Amino acid sequence: MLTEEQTLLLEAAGGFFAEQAPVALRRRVRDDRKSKGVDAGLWRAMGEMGFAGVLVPEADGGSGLGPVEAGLIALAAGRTLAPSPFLSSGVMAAAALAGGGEAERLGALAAGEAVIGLAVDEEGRHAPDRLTCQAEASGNGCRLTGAKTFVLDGAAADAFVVAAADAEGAGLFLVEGGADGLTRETDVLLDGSQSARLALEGAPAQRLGGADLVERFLSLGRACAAAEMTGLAEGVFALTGEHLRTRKQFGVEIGRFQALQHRAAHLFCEIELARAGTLKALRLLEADAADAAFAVAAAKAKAGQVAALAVQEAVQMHGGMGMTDEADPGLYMKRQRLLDRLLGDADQQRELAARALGY
Amino acid sequence: MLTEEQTLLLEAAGGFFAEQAPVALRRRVRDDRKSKGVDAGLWRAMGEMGFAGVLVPEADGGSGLGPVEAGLIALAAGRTLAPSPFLSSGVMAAAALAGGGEAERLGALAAGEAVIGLAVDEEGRHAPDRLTCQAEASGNGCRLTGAKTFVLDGAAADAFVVAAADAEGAGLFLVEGGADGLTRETDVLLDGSQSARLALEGAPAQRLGGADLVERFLSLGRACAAAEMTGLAEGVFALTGEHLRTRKQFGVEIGRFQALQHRAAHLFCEIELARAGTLKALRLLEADAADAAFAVAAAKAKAGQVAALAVQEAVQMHGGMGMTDEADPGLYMKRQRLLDRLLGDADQQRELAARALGY
Amino acid sequence: MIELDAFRAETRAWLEANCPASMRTPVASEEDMCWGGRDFVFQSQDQRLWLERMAARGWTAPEWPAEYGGGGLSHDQAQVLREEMARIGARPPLVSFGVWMLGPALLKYGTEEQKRKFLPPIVRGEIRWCQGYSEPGAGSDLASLQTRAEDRGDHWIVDGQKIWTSYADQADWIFCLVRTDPEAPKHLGISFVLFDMKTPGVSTRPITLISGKSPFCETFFDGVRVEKENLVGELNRGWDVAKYLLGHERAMIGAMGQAANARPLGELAAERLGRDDAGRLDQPMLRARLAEFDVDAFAFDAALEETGAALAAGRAHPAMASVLKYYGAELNKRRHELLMAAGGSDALEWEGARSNGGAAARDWLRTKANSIEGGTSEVQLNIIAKHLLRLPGA
Amino acid sequence: MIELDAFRAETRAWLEANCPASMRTPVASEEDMCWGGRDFVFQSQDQRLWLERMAARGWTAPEWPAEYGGGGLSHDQAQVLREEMARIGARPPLVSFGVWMLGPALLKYGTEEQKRKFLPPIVRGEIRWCQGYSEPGAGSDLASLQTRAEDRGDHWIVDGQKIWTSYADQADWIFCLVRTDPEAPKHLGISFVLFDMKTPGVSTRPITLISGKSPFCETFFDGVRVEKENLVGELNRGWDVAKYLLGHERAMIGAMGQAANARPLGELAAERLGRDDAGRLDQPMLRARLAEFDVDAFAFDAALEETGAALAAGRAHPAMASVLKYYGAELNKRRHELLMAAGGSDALEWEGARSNGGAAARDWLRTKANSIEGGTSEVQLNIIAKHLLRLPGA
Repeated sequence: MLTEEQTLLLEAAGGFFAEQAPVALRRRVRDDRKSKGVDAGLWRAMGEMGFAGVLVPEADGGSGLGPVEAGLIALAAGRTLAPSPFLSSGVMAAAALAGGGEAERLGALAAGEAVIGLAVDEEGRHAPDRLTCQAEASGNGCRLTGAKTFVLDGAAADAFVVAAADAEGAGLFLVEGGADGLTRETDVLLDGSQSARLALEGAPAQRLGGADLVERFLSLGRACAAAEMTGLAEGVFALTGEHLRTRKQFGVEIGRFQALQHRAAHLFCEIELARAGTLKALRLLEADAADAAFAVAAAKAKAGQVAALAVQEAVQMHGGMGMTDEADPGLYMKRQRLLDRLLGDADQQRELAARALGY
Repeated sequence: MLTEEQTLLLEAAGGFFAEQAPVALRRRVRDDRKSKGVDAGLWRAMGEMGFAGVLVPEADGGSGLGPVEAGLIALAAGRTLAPSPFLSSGVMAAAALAGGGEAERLGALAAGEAVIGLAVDEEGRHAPDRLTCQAEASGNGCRLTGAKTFVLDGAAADAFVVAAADAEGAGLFLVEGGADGLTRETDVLLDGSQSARLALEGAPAQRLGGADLVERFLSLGRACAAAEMTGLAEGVFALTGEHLRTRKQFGVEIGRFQALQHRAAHLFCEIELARAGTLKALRLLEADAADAAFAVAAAKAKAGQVAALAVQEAVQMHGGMGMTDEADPGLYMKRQRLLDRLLGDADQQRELAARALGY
Repeated sequence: MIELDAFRAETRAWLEANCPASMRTPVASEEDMCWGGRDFVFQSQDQRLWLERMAARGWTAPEWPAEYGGGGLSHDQAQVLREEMARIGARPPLVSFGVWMLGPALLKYGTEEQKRKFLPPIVRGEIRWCQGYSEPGAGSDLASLQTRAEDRGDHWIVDGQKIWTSYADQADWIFCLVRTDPEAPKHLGISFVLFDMKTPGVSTRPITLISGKSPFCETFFDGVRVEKENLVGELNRGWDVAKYLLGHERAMIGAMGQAANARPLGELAAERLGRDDAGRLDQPMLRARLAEFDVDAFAFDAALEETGAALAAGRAHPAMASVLKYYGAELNKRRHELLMAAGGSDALEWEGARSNGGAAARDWLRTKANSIEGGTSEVQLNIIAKHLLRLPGA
Repeated sequence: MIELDAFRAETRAWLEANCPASMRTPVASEEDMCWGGRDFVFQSQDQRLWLERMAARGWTAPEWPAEYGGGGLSHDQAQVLREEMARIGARPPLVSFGVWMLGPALLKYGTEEQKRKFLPPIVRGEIRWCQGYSEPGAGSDLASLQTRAEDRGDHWIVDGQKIWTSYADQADWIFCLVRTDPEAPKHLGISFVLFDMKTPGVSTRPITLISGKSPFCETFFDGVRVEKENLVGELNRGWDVAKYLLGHERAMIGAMGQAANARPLGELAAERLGRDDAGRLDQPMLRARLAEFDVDAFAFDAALEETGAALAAGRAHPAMASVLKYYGAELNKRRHELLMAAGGSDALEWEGARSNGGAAARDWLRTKANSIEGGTSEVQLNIIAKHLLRLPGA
């Protein structure tokens, strides 16, 4: 169970996002192309609340908390589809930069002022064990050559954490947004966020760490994506429940139809499991446990599957209204699709889980 | 759609099995261990009806019909779980012996007097592309060495069709039940049928054909197993429907509960698909079409999945009574499990289907 | 059979000679479809020519009687025509609610005069129709509809509002359910009428869907005059016409579950996501889901052939259309879930030429309506439980 | 925490010293379980010793108050005890419906005298209990029960019939729902009473299940005398006791979804069916289903920990027990479906030493009751819809 502090954090975050980032905010960000897919004001407010810097050490201006707390913030953000760069910057970039030597940037992250894009995938695929982007040592730093796609929050980013291979294997590198040899093209995605495609031709970069860091960074990102999907499932399920209790058809509330009751009850159970699995994975990550890799993969697979069911049931149970752009279920459906795909979809997570279990 | 003759055949077979082989007959055969898992009287009656010899040429005393007709008989037999060796002997052995030179035995098959066991699997696995049983030429015939498990109708069999590898690859061989070098042990299986495990140590055998025959023989067996499972699903669904319409709980018929209605309606659709898919596969087999291999694998996978759902829903919807040995749903559940496993279960059929589609 | 072979040879020759090359390429987007109608702008001269040639033979409605402009073909001949068109990849010359839905209802319930007046322009693609069934707040519950037709002797005055009227903003005429007897119990007192969308008092407003597109409209009627000669079927028995027509709509939507000539999903996925050393799609879990889908799609196609033919021949229970509608809609949704998975992160794009305007994502979202439009999946299951399973109280 | 560490050290030492080696091997079959009771025949001296030693500390019911023979442990201490027992693979010293079900009901609803009389023999495994709830024809509909208790002053005379009474033929006493007011509406007028199965007029008949086993009985009451002092809770309010107790039963059955210390299914499957060159289970489609299962089992175990603890602490809605019961039952059924698939054709055997008497098939069939016993899955979903989702009319 959550500690008392964690319960309070979740409540605070829930209240914050409900008030500061209702679903309407994502809609606004989506419709305002100049937003670059994130709400800068929200991100700064998250800085003030200590959410943006949840993983940043206190010495660098952050909250100095751990994976569970980061997951709880992601979960609360998922409920209202808050359009912040929390996953890319607050979670993954913070983890990547944790090695040190980047106090100033960590401070900017914690303040909700910096946005750092996430450059892992290549050619539309998440395959971090087969990176084609190459790093070569050069003077004090190194230079990167290759191409990246689906760079999360890539339109708004000031800099990028880039996964690339060097002589030692996979590693993480920091590349400034304005670096020589870096070309960025942006894409509007289905949920209104804006990603980038990067072409790197000997772009100067700073090495942040090797395979161990990549592993930790990916695990943390996956676990927090699972948390955001769990919150997303909770949020859209709340809409569906309200609809079932109030919408009338054939003269009665549609929630009286037993077939819908059973489907809703089953979905409720699934969401309970997704939440419990995600929290367990976050705790095992925090404890650096041996079975954390399996748990994270299983948690993201479960949250992805459950959130997919939640958005599908939401649209279906809302009937024709659920299909309209002015209703919210569709926004949840789009965001869910992106989160499931991020860092490997449920199919890929199940594959990782099976391998972790040795079969 | 079925031709007029086929429709008449299905009706005749349906009437025959309902009358001559109601579910009670399987129960009796199961409880009478001396039956060796088949009802000899039923098999002879099937001979008289022309069912046992459906695939045997008219010249050899059979009906000289094709895969679709064989499938329709299997389908009708499935509805009441008729305890005959139709699949092993009427379908697969008849196909294996079709090469000719076995007029007398074909005549006995067509008369419902011969039972021929089906020896394909080894070590509890269906892997006909990795046979360890070996055939060596010897005089006019050859000799087999190896071991077979899950030999369908192996307790009652007078002879066996054995899949084994020789210099040319996979082939089918006929081994007499009393052959030297053959040891048979029998197993009672969950559905009351009795299979055998065979140990072959240079047992004399007659070669029936090579890889092409193996392929045709397996396809025909799989398609007819799919047909029997489709019939089984129809049969158990009829019980469930009757139960839903008559059994009362909380003061009303349980079929009034919408959650059960929707599940039953979904299952009805699935059974429609299983039947249509099975018939299509049988027709493509008959036409020797290029996509028959995919169709047969898909049909057996579909029928297996649908029949599994049908028996599970039957037991669940029958409630506690469904769990008792005296009620029929459990018998359907046990037989379904055997048919699904026979010649490769739904998982293996899906694998074959994916390969046939080139991915 | 010999006659049919001769028909096939003739048809093949005619199609070879008359189907323009550009009409033998796949329909890439909605813009490639020919909807016809008074205001339709042909995309190309070939598109116009192809419609005119096919319409001249009545082959835009192959099985309708020739006296009403149809092709007068038997079911088997029509099947041959479909096969021969598929063989050369010919596009449908006309996409038409008139052909799919109104026509069959008129053939069954229309007066001789109505058939002569309305059917030939449908065959020729001159009049584009839309359907006015659903109303706001009613959803699946058609019987509760409130659009009211007031009797004024030789005409009615219609007031009310419809929703989910597909392409109402581009349609010329509407077939519409209106309440002609406000006192009658729910299913009674409803009539099926036709009127021109240019009649004063008719207005439309497109509804933007989650796919970002607006194929549907809200449609408003404010004192619209409808002539009584445009009543189809009996007064206050429009429900019968509507039900008959819904059966046709269902069979059509159900057929979406069938992927005619589509490339196997597994091949598409392997192209994008790679293959392993054994030549298998490199994502084993996705591969397993694809195989489950392909098995179901195979069985569904078989059921569509089998039951579709029986339905057309009147040899299947009409409620079997609900089986096809239900399963086809769910299957099509699954297909697009898998297409999204196979598409990798590129399939998340929403704009731009690279992704053809976010086509993958938008098509995926569009399919979510399949299980809502034309009667929800829940309604189909209710129908199956009642009419095919005869469950009590269903 | 320091106290808990000390408790752990003590417990570990005590278990090491007192748990016989033969009681540290896995429970292979029902015969290995110690059910206790007047007529119980211990399988071995070790089995008897292990029960006696644990019972002497009250550790057969660790969280019950010491004054009634229980262990008097806190929830955290009991958790430590479970962990330490699991560490050495210690068998449960006692399998008991008295501990799992009746005890908690008595602790909440029993009189002081009832607690003193009934709880200590349960802890010591001296009296084996069975449960008399379901009746023929009633199934999930407990409120319609018809077993009738006629008031005779200081006692009742009970007539009627129960079904699904687990191990009634081996039980010493029964806790039983009887109708004490035939006039009251359904849920009212029912009382919760206890009586000895040796009372004249009680008889039982085993029910053979599809697994070929008979853990259940039909139980008949013909003029059975029941003392009024053996009424638990208020007269005519037995429903409250029953509901409370069902919650406990549900949590227990739900826990079956958890595979404590079980070998991963994928490993078992790979052993029997082989691995490919990359070391993966050689059947890709089964492997995909196993991965889906393992993901769900992981999440369920986590929910069981989280919600189980909250339920025990009274910090979760009681209906959350239905979530665990529903999901756990369905998951356990899936586990055995997969075990059957992984078992190849050997798993089809029904008899003989090779297959341990057809254990795989029989265990698989037995699990099909999980979603029926203790309230069907449908009943659990109704409860969730009503109490957790507050849906109208649920």
